[in-house]
Amino acid sequence: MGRLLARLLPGFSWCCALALTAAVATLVWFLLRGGLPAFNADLLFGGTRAIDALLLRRQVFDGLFPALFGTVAMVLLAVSLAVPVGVAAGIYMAEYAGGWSKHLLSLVFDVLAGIPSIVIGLSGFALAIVLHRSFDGRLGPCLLLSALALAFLVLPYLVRSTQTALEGVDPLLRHTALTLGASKLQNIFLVLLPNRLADLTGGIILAVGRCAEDTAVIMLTGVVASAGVPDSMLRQYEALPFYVYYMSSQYTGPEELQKGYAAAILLMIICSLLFVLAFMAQRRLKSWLLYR
Amino acid sequence: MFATLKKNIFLSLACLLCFSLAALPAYANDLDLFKGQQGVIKISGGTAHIPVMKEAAKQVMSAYPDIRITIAGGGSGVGIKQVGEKMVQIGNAGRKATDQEIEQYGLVLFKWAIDGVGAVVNPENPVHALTSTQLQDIYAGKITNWKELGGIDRAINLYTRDEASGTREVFWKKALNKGDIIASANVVVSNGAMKTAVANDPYALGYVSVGHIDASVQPVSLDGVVPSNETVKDGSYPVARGLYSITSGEPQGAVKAFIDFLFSPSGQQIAAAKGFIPVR
Amino acid sequence: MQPTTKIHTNGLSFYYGKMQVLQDVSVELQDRRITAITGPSGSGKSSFLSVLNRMWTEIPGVHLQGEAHIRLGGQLHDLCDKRQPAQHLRRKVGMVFQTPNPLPMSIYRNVAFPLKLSGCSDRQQIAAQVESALRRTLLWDEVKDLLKKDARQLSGGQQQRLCIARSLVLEPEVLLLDEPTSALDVAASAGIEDLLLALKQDCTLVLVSHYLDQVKRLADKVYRVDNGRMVQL
Amino acid sequence: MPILSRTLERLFFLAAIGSALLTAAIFLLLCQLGKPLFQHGGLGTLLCSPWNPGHGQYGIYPMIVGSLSIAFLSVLISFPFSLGCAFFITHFGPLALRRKLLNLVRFMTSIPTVVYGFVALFLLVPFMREYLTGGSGLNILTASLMLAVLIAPTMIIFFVDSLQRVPLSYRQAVDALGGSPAQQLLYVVLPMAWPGILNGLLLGLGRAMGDTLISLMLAGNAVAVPTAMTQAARTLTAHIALVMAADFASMEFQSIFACGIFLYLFTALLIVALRLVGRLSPRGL
Repeated sequence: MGRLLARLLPGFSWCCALALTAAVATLVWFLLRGGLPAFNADLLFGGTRAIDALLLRRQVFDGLFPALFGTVAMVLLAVSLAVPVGVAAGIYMAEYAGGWSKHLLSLVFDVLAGIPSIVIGLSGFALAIVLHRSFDGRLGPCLLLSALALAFLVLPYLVRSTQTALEGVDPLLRHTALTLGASKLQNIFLVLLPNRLADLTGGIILAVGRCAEDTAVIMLTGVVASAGVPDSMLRQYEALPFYVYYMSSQYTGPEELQKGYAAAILLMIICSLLFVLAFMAQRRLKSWLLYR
Repeated sequence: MFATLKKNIFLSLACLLCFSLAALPAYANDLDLFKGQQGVIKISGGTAHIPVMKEAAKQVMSAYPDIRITIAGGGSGVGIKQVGEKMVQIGNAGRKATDQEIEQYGLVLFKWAIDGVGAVVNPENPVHALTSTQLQDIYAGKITNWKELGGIDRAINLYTRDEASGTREVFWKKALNKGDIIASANVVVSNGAMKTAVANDPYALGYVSVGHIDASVQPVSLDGVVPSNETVKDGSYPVARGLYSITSGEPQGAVKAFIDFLFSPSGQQIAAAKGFIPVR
Repeated sequence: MQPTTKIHTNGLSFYYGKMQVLQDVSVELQDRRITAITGPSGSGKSSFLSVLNRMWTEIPGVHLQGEAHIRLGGQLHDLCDKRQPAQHLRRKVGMVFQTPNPLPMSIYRNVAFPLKLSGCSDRQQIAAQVESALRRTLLWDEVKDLLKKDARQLSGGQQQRLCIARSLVLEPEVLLLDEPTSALDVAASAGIEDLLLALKQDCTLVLVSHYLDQVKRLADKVYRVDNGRMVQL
Repeated sequence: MPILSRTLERLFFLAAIGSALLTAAIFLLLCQLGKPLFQHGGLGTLLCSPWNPGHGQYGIYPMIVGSLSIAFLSVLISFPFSLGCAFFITHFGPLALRRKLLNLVRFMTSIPTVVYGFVALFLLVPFMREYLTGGSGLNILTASLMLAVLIAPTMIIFFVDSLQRVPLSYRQAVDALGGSPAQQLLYVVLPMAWPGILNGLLLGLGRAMGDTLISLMLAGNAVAVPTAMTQAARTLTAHIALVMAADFASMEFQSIFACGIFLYLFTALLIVALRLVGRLSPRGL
């Protein structure tokens, strides 16, 4: 039995590796085949002039621009909400928490990281109802609410990446500034964090990617099929992943379907770029860059 | 065979016509309704309405950038509840709101088009006619193979809509005579999704707003009557319904302008172009 | 406690969790002398040093028993009291580690770093103090044209002298040295040893080392740690 | 200065405690909003009865079955497959390809879920319909297959990590005795790395259970209790998405909070299980 298994394992393992590569290749090929023909000036801006759309002078109707804008706005908002809290909590976890409170907190953050995104979205929606009822209908599902829910979704990742980055600092380096009379905070901000900036940046970029790709949270908290470019955080909005989902099930003709493909490609390009950026940040961005 | 071909040609022509109509600019004076108006109009609910809403929103927002219109689906049930809870300004429904709903929320209903709900199959499917008994039996799970209906030997892939759907409610009441819908049927979330699903599945049976029927799906005649705008209009096809836009209380400002626009020649023309029967 | 006594402990015990690392240590370290501490590795030499600059408070699970005092600027400080702020004390009690530990920044900034920590912002004064510290460690002539270079590009011996300079820039009264030459080659070690003898003029040095010949060359007083106990040789 | 630092430190503390409390608050909010449902029929009825709003039944039993079967099936498919890929990266692949495959796997984690679903809808579904499962092609098997691809990177990265953490000296010992890479893997590495592998497996299960888009797009969303892999089913997550898009203050709407609570508890139990697995090998192998 063991010998037979030992014989078969390498072959099996090759098959798996090939299948995986084939799956990804098929996916990319299929998307490109379906979506590349749609990549032209009209894809983003429809019939509107690009400059008018970019300056928000005119609304875009048959293009991806509102969805792209919505996604970017939402991600920026979500990340700027999540990063300060996440990094602060990560610092607390790494440098201040200890004993049972650290165990309990990290258990809670693990649970938070594991909660399905649709449940986070559901809570966001529930919150919207409560707000709607208590603020006389002025608040409801909107860009800000999506961003809040998404911020909460990526919070545990940020906490964890900050915590592991700080805890990974070499003990010698950790003690160096302290022996020179640095306070705990000086040590954190002048030595530990700058020294781990690459990891921190990498973690943040991955969080951005997570925000950009999520569909389940936003479909409960304010994304709609058609909204144009939102002019305030309290508006409903369009987003790329939702656009892909929407088009996949209700395209009205080959042209719309092609736009769905193109949106999928666009979303994938954005996410892979972020991924490569995170990858490079973790490898290349050396902390000394910031000391010069 | 010949009949199918003819129907297809007819449908293609109808589509072409629709496209050319949709490209027509709105009558300028109809858009004047929005002069001096601004603000946000949130619309949700009925999915049959969406193409009309999108086109109307496009025309309005192009001419008056100060007005913002957001459109979400969800189904008639969502539209009615959300407008009742004042989460949106206009709730769309493909069915009449119940008296209890109207009373509870103080709803005002505006019926701006007539629509039917027709059973549809994939264009490859040779079965083009069903009796209402057959349809009821299929949806109750008693008939499960196309062979029993004169088609090929494949299981019938049944598609239905979620409970919030007005289309489902109308189809269930008037075509299925309130018969059971088997729980194992695939559930899709909108008229658009239903059409897409049936268009992609050669063995599918679903039902969709008549306005959404185009060359990608084959309408199935019910007791000998093909669901189309003509048969719905003259009353020979029984599974008909109104398309409603609903407000909570009498509409004001931009919302009123939008409702009025739907009833204006431009609005009615959009409705016709998207395959519905205008009321005016 | 004599006025010439810089550091004094009485019945000091050092616990790491439940493990007792140092047991009933009573020593007296004189001002402007080199006191050497030897002993097998893992016997608690470094733990003793961590008491002297209160670094023990940074290590989770450590607690002390007994008395330990240090005289800084004529005032006595209790080393066993966890509540007292450690920063001010550490500016007057410098420490040099076994492995040179320049921070990942330029040479100049490394030496200026402690000044920055203590809130000094006068650029000219900082430049003057950096230069004087580097001169004291005989590093100035070697690095005066490389001040903007990354400190980690220096040789091991240079790095260690840089670290000493970094401690000296705050003009400490006590300098703790944890096997400062064991990561260096013979020539570099000799340079550091000369430097330490010169520093004795205005600084109390506590040197942990397990090179007996080095201890003989440098130390005025030698303690040996064995099984957590400290005895004078 | 001390005031500033004390404020900052207090802010760190608040951030950590606040985030933790919000996690608990989510649970309470779900319970609060789902409360009428508990009072109405009792928890048991809710978890065990079918979904048939027409007849006043709002049970989520079919969705629980759907969720569990899709999640477990996808893990079942993905586990051997991921293990094979991990072995390729740690043992069997040519050195030049190992790193490339690992990077490909990492890249896969960045592909949006909705893109996987989109491609599967137009590629995998027609294939399944015509050649494998019949029916509409929207069924448990289709969703599980795609979900298996989706969770594979998570599992592979975890497996590779735990396989590589087996000390080199042990592995070299087998090499020195003339063992093949496969023997080394079977007799030394796997017995030492299994807690890590179990850990990855549970994480994969968590991801599969929590995913919404794949099952919403590919599983058919039928409300019947599925009895075979080739039948359509609805997951708890898809149910939330579907009904959320559907209603507001009714029993239907409240039932999705029951789904939310179930998913929340499932996650929490899984995390606790992961912690226990972590205890199995304190050295972290």
